[in-house]
Amino acid sequence: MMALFLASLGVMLLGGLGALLASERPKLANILGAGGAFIGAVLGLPAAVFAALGGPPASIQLDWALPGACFDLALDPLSGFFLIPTLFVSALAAVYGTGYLESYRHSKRLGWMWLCFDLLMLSMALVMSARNGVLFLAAWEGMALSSFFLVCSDHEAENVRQAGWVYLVASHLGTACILALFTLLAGASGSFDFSAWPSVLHIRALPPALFFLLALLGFGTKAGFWPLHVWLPEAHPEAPSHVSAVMSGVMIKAGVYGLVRMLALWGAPPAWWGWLLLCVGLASGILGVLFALAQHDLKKLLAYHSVENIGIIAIGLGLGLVGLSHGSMLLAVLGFGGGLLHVLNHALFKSLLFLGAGAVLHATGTRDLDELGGLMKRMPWTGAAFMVGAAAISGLPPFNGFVSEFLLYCGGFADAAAGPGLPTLAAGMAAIGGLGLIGGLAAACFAKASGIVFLGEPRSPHATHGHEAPWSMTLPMVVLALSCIAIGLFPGPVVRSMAAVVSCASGLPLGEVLIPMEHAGVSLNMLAAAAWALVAGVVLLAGLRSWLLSGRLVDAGPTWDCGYAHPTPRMQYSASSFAQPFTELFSGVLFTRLRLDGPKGYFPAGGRLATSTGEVLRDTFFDPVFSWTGRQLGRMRFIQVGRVQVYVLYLVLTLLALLIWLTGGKP
Amino acid sequence: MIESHALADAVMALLLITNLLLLGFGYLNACVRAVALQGLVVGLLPLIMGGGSPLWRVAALTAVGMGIKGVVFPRMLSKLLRDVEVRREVEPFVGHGLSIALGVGAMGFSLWVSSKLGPLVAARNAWMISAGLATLLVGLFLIVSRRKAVSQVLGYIVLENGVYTFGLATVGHVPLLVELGVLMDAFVAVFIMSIAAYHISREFNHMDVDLLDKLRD
Amino acid sequence: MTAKAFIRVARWGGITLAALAAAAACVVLRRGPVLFADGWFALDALSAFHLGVLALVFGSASWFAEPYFEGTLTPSQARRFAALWFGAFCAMVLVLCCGNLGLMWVGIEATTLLTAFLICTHVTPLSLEATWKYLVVCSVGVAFAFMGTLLVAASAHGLQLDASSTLLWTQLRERAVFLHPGTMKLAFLFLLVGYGTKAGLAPLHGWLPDAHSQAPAPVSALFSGFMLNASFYCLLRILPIAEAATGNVGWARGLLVFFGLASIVVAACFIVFQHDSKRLLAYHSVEHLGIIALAAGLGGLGTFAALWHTLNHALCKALAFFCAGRLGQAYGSHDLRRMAGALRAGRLWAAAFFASLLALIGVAPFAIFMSELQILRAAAERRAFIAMAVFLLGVSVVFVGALKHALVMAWGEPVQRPEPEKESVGTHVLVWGMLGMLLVLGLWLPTPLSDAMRAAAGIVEGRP
Amino acid sequence: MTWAASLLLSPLMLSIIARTKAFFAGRRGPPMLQPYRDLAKLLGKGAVYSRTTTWIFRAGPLVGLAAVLCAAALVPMGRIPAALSFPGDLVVFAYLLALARFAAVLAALDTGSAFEGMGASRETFFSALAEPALLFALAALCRLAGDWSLTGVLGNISGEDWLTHGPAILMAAGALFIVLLAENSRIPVDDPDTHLELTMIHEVMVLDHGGPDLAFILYGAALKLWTFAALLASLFTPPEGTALWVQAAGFLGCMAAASIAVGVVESVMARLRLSRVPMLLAGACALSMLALAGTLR
Repeated sequence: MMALFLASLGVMLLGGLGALLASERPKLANILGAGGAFIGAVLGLPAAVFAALGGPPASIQLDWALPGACFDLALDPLSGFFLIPTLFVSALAAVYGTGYLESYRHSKRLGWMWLCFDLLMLSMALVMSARNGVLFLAAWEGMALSSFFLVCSDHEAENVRQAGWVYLVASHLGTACILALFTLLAGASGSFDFSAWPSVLHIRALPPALFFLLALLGFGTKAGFWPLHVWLPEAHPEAPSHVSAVMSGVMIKAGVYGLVRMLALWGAPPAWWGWLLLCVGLASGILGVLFALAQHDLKKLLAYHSVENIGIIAIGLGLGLVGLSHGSMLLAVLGFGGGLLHVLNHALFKSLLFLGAGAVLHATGTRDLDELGGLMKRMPWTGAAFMVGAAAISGLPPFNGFVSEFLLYCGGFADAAAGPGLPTLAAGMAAIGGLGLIGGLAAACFAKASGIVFLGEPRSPHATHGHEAPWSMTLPMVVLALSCIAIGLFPGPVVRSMAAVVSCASGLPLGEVLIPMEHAGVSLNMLAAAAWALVAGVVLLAGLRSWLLSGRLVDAGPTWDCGYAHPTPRMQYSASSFAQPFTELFSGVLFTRLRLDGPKGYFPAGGRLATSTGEVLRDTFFDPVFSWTGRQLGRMRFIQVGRVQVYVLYLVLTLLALLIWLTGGKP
Repeated sequence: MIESHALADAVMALLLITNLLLLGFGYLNACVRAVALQGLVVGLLPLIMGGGSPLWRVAALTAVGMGIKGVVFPRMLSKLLRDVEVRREVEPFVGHGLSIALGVGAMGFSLWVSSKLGPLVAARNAWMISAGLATLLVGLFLIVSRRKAVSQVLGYIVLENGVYTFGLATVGHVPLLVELGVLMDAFVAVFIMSIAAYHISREFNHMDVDLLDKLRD
Repeated sequence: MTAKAFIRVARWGGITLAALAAAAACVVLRRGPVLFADGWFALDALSAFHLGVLALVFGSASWFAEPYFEGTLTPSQARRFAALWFGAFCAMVLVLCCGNLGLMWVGIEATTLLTAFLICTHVTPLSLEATWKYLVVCSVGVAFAFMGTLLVAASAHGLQLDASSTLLWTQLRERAVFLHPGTMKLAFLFLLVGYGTKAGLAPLHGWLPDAHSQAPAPVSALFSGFMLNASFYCLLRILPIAEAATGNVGWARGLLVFFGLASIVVAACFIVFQHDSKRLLAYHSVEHLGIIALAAGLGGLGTFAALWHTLNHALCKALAFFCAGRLGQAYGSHDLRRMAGALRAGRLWAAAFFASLLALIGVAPFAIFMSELQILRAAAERRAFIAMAVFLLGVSVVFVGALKHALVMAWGEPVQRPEPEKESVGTHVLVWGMLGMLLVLGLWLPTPLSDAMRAAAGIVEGRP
Repeated sequence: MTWAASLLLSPLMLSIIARTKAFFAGRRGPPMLQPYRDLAKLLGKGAVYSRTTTWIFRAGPLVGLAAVLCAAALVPMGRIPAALSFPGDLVVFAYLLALARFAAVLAALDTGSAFEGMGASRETFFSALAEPALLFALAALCRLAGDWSLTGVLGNISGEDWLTHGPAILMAAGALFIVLLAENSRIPVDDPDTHLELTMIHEVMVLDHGGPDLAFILYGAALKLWTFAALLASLFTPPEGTALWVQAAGFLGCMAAASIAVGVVESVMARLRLSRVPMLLAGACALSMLALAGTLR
């Protein structure tokens, strides 16, 4: 099994290098690059699925010349589970990329972009299977670097460069925390291997809280938890769509994987870890969806939604940790189960939505919601897939998003019903309230996004001549949509197969995990029954209606416009008007700026209204902090005065200072 | 040799006097002459110290030292001053009066320091260590407080003399090769500095080093 | 002989000399230390390793000198350059292979004097100013180093060593425990300030940015690549003696750590504002020397990481200066904003410059990230948590500042169209070879190299 | 059996409400079977679809009604268990109604008219705020009943529970009543019989539907009203000892009382300003949280 996995890594590498060498001939570069990625994924998937289902962990150790390093890969259920979406989504994105990168045909950058894409896939696979600190860090930074070059692929635009800079700086600062964490652990335990680290946690020198905070900061930056998410809405929209699909759908999961791996290594956590993760999850969820609601750029909206879904995953993990620390097995298992399943679900529907947004961008050339509309008639397949994705991300029943949120709700309600314990109840209630609000807002946000982009009349010439994307772009989207529906209609088998992963992530023995799983299994089967009943109901009603209308007049006419003489498409509800009630109620958080130049004079020429919501956290916190440190650093510039005498004076003063320090030591 | 102890103290006094003269003088060629005098004085030191090594070695050393510091440096510097019709006054940042006071302060400080250097101080050369330190400090002060390139070169020469005397006092018998190496280095350093100073004066037609501050942040 | 002939002599002479030095280093590393003239001149693992690094830097700088000086020098300037170029090499070799501390001081003084006029090969007001500053500050610094050497000899007073072997390094190291601790501490302070000035450690680094930004590219490559490390090599020589003399309590190491951290912080402050490519690289040198000092100060695994970082930094900095030099010539100014959009025009040097800048600020697959990782591990093992925190902070600030400039240079809006460049195949091989070495060193450390470094670290640690 | 009853009797509630309003206005009010006649008339009509709409517009009513049908199957009649009940079905109930709402909103946006967009935006806004209140109220009842399925929760609220946690249950009921008013677009939140498109919320979303589609939507709305009223009425049903028919009669009586209560509220109160409605929903959320706190003792 491990040989298969290594073969897949090799194929990815060769594919990328081949594409680079063939960058003169775009067609060949496409085939080599996408082929390498696809075949690599196809080779790797069986190994990942086999490991995720709890097969015997395959591992391989090769010695590596670097000090403290060893090429140590292993596929246990946790790694296998995270590898499944990584390989599946990357393969589909590669197929999508061949169609999407048409506009780069004549530029020399095509080969380079495929090399970076395949390296990104390779480093993600390595991150999720590495068992040695140095290998993990090398792959982690490789992932950051290759995605940086992909984000900056069309670097003519200034905002793309700015996004690239913000992205690499944020990921590097995150890596600095992970670097500190790994070296502290290696320093205390004497080796970089993960297996040596659990024993180290309880040495007196360093409080375990420091390790957890470093892990949370480091991996949280990559995952995009709320206070550390500032780079995400900057970087993801600027990348080519198939890359932002892989980044949003799968790459931020590497952060979640890192955090879960560390928690699994460290065993039973103190209570406050769970609570901190829960609060971070709630903050990310609610604020993520609020900011998503206020955006006008389709891909920026989806990026903010990644923050929200990462919040839901964090809520799941938080619940799991609280359950673990308070010994309530049901809450722990359902928390971890829901969180991890949402990792898979989010990877599927978020990449579907980003690919859809890419198709829209490819067809109309713009991402601004207020210039789109009526694309369902022009892009039926993309529209249908986007609708499925939108319903899934809002967590509506027949789709996969609902299944993972259902597990989290079950955790909360089951604990409320059963447990006398106050802390677990408080955590459960916070999760339920948070998820309820997030679910409602997400539904509103995606009603807006999908409604305004695909339904109604085209609001601008861009939208009028939108055309359906080529098959290479629509096929991956349809496959992703079908997989969302499949998980929604067959939740039972999917959740039961996750028992091995949950036991590996939470550290509980498999036996203890199976009992709550069975408990949830019953509900899930009934849920599947309800989902099938729903589908059957729709089909029946459709038959009833067509039977009723068979004999009668079915006519087409203009939309009822309450007698207004000449409605134009611009009069339709736009993105900012749809979100206006939300941005007004939550103006304390969003600080939406309204620019209104109303009609003036007796014969007004015309007015304009525009609302824009910046990234509040960045404007109020990160920018001021960065410029303040810049000013403080500036104060040091007086040292370099430029005159020789002053430099010699520095020499003498340093010597005197050292002498005084020396004599100060002994009188 | 005559009672070396008294002679050594006399030489030390002469050394300190030249330091003060240097701080006080207003004209560059006067300074050059003072440095020449100091070079001669320092050149004599190995003769006085004697030490264990054979006479021929000490004699050779004094001859070379005096030759370079007493004769070669001054002639080179004065030729440099003649070639460059630069204003001859020394316009120091710090007034002459204050610099002399500082010179005296330096001597006091070096006396205090040498008393603290317990193990190094053999009874005989306590005086020499403090004189060496004082010359060192005066040399540094000259470099830091003078505006002209030539006065900085002079400061460097005084610094070298200070270090040399300090070395003789504390160690006594440094291997010959090292001794010669040091002398040769000092000579080459001054030689190159004067060439650089010549280039600067030709390029900028002024010798004020403190105006050379365009390279800054 | 025309200018071109002199430069060609400098090039091929330099390369042969570098090859000789490399051969000598390999011989010593394989067959153990070599002593002649009873200890006055010795080549052991530490000096052999540094000799290898010198060979690498000097060879590549000499190869690069010819395309760089193509038709910009008058015959007299070319002659002077060639002479001083070989002089500097000999002085550095002298420093590396002499066992006597006094002679080592003479070697360092010689490097200062010989390289002074290399800075103003192109005589301009700014280069003269840089030369003068370099001369004065370094001479004063090295004078202090001489004071330190004398004090070391003084501290050996009690051992009744005969005249010729008072300053022999081998003798001093064996009898280090008997040296007088008080004097030895004073000596170490003077030596630290003296050689620290030449190595460009923090408060003493005034001359470094001016000298490096005005010197022609091969010269500043040699400066940053090896000359700073040469004076740091002297500190590494004295460290075991000082440690043994002061009773191995880590007194000397603590000082090195302090100066290392100071350099990183000061360099970080200046890198954020630097728009001149060469001054940016100069401040990077201050930062990386600070990192090497920090690593050496930490000891244990740290010394090994310090030597590895020396090699990585020398390679990367030399390449970076070549690129900065050529880009400066192509764009007519060293201002990064003027060179905006260089990568977009698909230039070899711009790509190499962007890659070397990324490597310098510690991006992963390159070797510098790996050696910084080892340094952090050494700090963790020694429980120097504050040092770790300051180090990470400094390196992050440098990352943020330098990346902003690098991005502007690579993909900014082109301000000026440079004339097309035509590079010989050899230069391509040189550039991609050095980048390849940086990448390979990051991922795979060949065993002979790591054994050499382990042996050299052993010497600094005081093990025979 | 409960499912069949809800399918049959839900339009009856609309007529009870209409009758109560007529009584307050001094009118006789429409006959009790008027809603059934309307549905029959609509089912008999043809359909006119706007040219700008796509298959989403046609699928809207279908998905809406199907979702509400499934949700109704989950709701018990007092102590009489529901057709389909399993642990966690209260979450499925809430999200099925969310699916119905999502379908209606998309259908409204598909017509491309400004009024329907406005209705859709307000609908999503109010329901997003109402959802936490519903979930917290159900959680409070869960805590009391010790079971986490709708049948279990609503069936196990015993008399003894009323004695010990009376105020908590009342608060939960109050919160549920406000959520009922908000979700079914009753007076304080939205006016079902208004003719001014600018003020409508739910009605304006269905402006463009006609014929069988409109029938499905109206029937779905009635069924939805029944499910919410059932949640409320199940709290006040007679104790478990009594016979089945007494239980059924008691439940139907409570349902009638609930309808009358809605009618009374609609006759007595005027609509709240749109910016006031979030305060009302926040109040409902606070009520349900207090209920939850009440159950902790």
